[in-house]
Amino acid sequence: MNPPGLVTACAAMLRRDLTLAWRRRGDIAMPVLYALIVTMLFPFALGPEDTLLQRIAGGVVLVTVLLAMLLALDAMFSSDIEDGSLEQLVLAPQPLALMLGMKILAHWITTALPLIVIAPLLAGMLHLPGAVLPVLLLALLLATPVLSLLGAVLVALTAGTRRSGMLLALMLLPLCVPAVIFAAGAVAAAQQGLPWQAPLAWLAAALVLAVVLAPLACAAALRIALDA
Amino acid sequence: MNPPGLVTACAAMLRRDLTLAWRRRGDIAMPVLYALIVTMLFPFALGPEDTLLQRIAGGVVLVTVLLAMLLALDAMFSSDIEDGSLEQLVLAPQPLALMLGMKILAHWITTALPLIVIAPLLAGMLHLPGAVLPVLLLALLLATPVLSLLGAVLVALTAGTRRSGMLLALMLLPLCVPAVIFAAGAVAAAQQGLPWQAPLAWLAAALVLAVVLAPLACAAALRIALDA
Amino acid sequence: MEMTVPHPAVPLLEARALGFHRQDEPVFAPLDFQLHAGELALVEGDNGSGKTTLLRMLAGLLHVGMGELRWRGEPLQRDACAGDILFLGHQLGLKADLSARENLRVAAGMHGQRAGADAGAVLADIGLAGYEDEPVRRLSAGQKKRAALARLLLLPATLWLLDEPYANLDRSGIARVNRLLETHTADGGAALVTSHGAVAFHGGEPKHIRMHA
Amino acid sequence: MEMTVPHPAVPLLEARALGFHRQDEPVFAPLDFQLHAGELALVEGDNGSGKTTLLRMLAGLLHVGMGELRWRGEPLQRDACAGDILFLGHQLGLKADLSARENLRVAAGMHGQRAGADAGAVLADIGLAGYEDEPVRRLSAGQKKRAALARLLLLPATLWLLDEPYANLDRSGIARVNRLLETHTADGGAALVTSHGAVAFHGGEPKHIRMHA
Amino acid sequence: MARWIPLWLHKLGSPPTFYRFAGALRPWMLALALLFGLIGLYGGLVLAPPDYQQGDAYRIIFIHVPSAWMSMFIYAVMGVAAFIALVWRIKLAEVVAMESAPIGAAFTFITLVTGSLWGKPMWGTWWTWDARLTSELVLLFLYLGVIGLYHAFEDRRQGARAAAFLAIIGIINVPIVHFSVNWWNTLHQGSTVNLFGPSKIAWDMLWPLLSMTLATKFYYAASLFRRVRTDLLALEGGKDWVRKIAESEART
Amino acid sequence: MSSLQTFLAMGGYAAYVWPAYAVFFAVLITDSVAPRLRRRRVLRELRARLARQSARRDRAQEARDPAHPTSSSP
Ligand code: HEM
Ligand SMILES: Nc1ncnc2c1ncn2[C@@H]1O[C@H](COP(=O)(O)OP(=O)(O)OP(=O)(O)O)[C@@H](O)[C@H]1O
Ligand SMILES: Nc1ncnc2c1ncn2[C@@H]1O[C@H](COP(=O)(O)OP(=O)(O)OP(=O)(O)O)[C@@H](O)[C@H]1O
Ligand SMILES: [Mg+2]
Ligand SMILES: [Mg+2]
Repeated sequence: MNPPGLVTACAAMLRRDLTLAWRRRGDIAMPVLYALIVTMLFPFALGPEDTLLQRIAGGVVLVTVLLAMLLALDAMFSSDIEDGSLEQLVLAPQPLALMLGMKILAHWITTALPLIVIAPLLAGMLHLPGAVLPVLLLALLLATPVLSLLGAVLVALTAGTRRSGMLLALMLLPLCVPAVIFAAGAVAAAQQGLPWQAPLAWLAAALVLAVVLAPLACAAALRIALDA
Repeated sequence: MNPPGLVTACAAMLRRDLTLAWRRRGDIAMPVLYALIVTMLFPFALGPEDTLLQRIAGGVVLVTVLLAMLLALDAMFSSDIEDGSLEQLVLAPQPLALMLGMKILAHWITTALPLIVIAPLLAGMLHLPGAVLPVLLLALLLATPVLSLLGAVLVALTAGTRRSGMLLALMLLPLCVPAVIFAAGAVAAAQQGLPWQAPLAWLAAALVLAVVLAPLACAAALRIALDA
Repeated sequence: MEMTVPHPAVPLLEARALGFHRQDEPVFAPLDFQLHAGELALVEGDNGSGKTTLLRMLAGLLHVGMGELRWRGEPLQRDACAGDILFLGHQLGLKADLSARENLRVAAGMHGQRAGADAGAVLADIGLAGYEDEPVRRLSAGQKKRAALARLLLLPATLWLLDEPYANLDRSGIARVNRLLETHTADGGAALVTSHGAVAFHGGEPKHIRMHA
Repeated sequence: MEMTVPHPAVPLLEARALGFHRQDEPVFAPLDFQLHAGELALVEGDNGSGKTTLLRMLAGLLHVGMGELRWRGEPLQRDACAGDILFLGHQLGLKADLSARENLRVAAGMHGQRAGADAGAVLADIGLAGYEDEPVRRLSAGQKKRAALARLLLLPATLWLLDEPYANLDRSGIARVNRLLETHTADGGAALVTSHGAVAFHGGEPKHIRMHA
Repeated sequence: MARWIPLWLHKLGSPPTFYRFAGALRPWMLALALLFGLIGLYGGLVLAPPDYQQGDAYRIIFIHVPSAWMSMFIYAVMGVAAFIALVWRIKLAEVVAMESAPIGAAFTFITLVTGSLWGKPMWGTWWTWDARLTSELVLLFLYLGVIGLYHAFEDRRQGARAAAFLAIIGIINVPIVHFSVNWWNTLHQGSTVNLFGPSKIAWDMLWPLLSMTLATKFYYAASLFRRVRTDLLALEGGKDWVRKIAESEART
Repeated sequence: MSSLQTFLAMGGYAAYVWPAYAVFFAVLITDSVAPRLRRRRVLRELRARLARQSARRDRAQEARDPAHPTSSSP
């Protein structure tokens, strides 16, 4: 009659969220399409000048991918709150932080990973030089989980309020800016043939911290938010 | 015992949606903040070179505003579907197209108008020349209602599905592209000192057509989508 | 209250071999029934037998899949009778951010209101005195249900389609709904009600419509 | 089934002057009650009297505002008794895109499952045979409720907190819940149930907890 | 249903009749497609001389242009079927419209890829944001939107109606694709083949092109018939004629 | 043999012409295979549905005979 082990519970959680995402695969593809659209609109808005596009390619891809992720962030807990599954999760005899960590992981897999996969395509559409691509991908691989983790904390905090989008955006801005600065710094350095490792190292350090602390903060925030 | 007149019904509808938006003013501010964030991230992502920023300013502001609108589009009917108010609207003894027209108007007022109001600020952040600003605003005033109207039709079509975001994005893309092309064409022409009236005239024509046809199409689409 | 309104010859609503298909399977066996002014019909059946489906079809939310619906003797035209039919489903159709009073006002703006009725009085009547201006999200389950039921008192309509109006209500709420149905039928209205019990109707013998999957 | 489990001296759950405040106003008058293993308590009160609030507080979703809660004689520690308490509220906690079986599997992954229980059998038992693999969104209101109630059969727990478990169920569903409660209390479990009628408990006299606003 | 629809058409619109009709016609369509395809390919790849400007690269024309035409033709067919489906709620029209979409999308995709492959040696780039290229891409998105919307609904007939609605809205894009080269000056070349006047293309190159065009038309008919038959089985699952087929195929 | 080689070389444009033809055939073959597989799946699902339906009907029959007396509702 003891509750099942952590591994079973984590697997159940992860599997649930991935199944749900698969059932609604239309929604997973949303950020991807959104990123594609944005990238396609740029040549129209700026005129199809290759040199100009190439100059801004790295930055545009980064901003687009991060924004597409922000889009999906808001929905991380909302459906679970509406149908009462989040309450059930809070009441389950399992460490909430760990369960939330799994939810965040599932969210990253379903939103950030597809974006990273199509990033080369986006970069290609804007004629980014091929040599810069690995750096761009590395930057994305480090920056997106940071965003997912910190975003989850903020989403949890705003969960009890009527999902005030403004609040979320306001609080995320200070988080986005450093991520974009470091990531874009690395890409720009690579594009100019300079060393690009330092900014990425900073991002990696932030990621390690976030992986440890964010789920705990998220659990605490959620308990506060639901209590009304 | 006759149903109330059209004016009363329209007023009730408009007032309802505006009140709701006001109660959730946090959410109205969301697209605005989103646009601000995107515009702020660009200098970080591209490096603060004035000439480059100036060159892309018009295009970036346009794309940003339209994307911010797209973000909010998805939510146009979703809460009404979830709580059953849309059913009640469909069953009300009033012309559905007109009522939907009011909803679209309310949506435009609460999402596009604030964006247009802050557009000068966005343009300023990217050093757009002041002389181009009126053209930019005019282009936005014409392009945003077209997007709201046509977007509403598509949102209505996807209303019966599990709100598949991807589909919406997919279907919206073909609509965005011409709007962006014409609007950006006008802005670019103005920036180069060329005549910019022709593309805006096309947009205006599209707007007139959309105002007449879109609510009807929206009503038809909604009836199809809810019938399950 | 053993008073019965004499049936006019033409039924208000008539169903002939009515059916609905989902994925080409019939949801329930074909139905034939007549509902006259002043009558109450109870739709009965197990969970999943198609009661909600039937009501939604009658309301016009689902297309009639099979058979025919007649309204006052003629084939039913949605536009002609929209204001005459009031539907209340599992989803209450209340905006959670508006108060009960504001929700009622919107409904009245669409449907018009009964002569002499007024949102505040109606809410007090249904048992929400003191809660008129709370946002609906802060009401308890039964209070929400009452806020939705207040539409019945405020809006003019001949035919009520009520899907489990008693769920979540306390005893006094259930009694109130029963009295509502009595006065409505006594005034020449008609109602179709689904329920798993709780009906105690004193205005004559209600019709029974049994659903079979 | 007139069988009664003798009360052990220490109550499973005990409330002492329990209260909850919203906007600095008490939602209900302070409550004192004891619930022993093998007992069923009915929480009664009008709409808005605070039944849901009480159950959510007992479940640990709301913070205890006033007074004290004791679990097996000691101050209640959430982490220690999380797996022992099962809560079922107005919101069913089912994912609409998953089937009833998948929903149960997730719950079992978190809570574990009773020895010998199995999702398919449990669903058939609760009356959803043939609907195990339909997405929950396609079930009728009563079928959804049954899918949520299936958790009671599958998951191990000592105390059940059920908020209007009878709403939307048909007569056979109501009877099934009553039998569930009987076997659960006979097995030494306990339950707190809110309801506006429909309880027919044959396992001894249920406790009554009356709520006053 | 309108009374003026001739009886035979009305009868053909009944699923079991059309199922049999399509089953009988399909092999012939496929055979014709193969025949004209082989003739066209032989004529285009072997017999036709190299172009004096483009060399052998122009041989992409024999698949690019027929596919491009099909991408628009199928959309038009889909639009007409969609209109009929919406107005008269004829099940067969719904199915024809919805099953045309994937075939149209396939041809659109071929057009885009072969155009790209042709553009690299001719224009020096795989892709530019030119009016015809963009509108063709939009056409692909429209097809995908129709397919996606169709499958997004739980109820297939409802999905078909919603998607039919979208297909009708999107039909304005077809003239844009065709006339884009006239309305905006673009990289892509204008009309060279003219059905009603002298074509600006040598006969040696023209006849294989026309043969391939016929082949793609017949292929479309064959593929459509096969798809419609499958869809009818899925849609009419409750009917006896389908059950019979299901049982008879279970035995074999 | 050399004529075949020149044919395959496509005047130096082989890298563009042959992939184009390959895509053409690959896409059309996929297009014609997909409905074949779907037809098989549809028929399989149909048979499963028929089986399920009869199971449901049996269950409904079973549920009709009263099992436990219910005393309920005011
Ligand atoms: C991705 C790139 C391309 C796309 C999307 C594309 C699309 C199209 C479309 C849609 C048509 C049919 C137009 C109509 O009949 O209305 C067409 C026709 C044609 N295309 Fe392309 N094309 C592309 C690249 C090219 C290239 C690179 C060439 C040759 C240099 C080319 C040569 C032709 C020719 C000769 C026709 C026939 C025109 C006529 O007779 O009407 N295309 N293309
Ligand atoms: N989220 C909330 N915020 C503020 N007030 C609330 C909230 N939920 C409920 N209330 C109020 O608290 C009181 C008790 O509500 P509760 O939901 O506990 O009642 P209940 O006894 O469960 O009623 P019912 O029988 O209708 O379900 C009610 O007066 C209600 O208006
Ligand atoms: N949206 C839907 N899609 C597919 N099937 C559905 C849908 N809604 C209901 N069903 C199915 O149709 C049948 C009838 O459902 P309906 O909701 O009409 O039942 P009901 O009689 O109202 O039941 P309850 O008493 O539980 O409310 C059920 O078998 C259900 O599973
Ligand atoms: Mg129901
Ligand atoms: Mg309650």
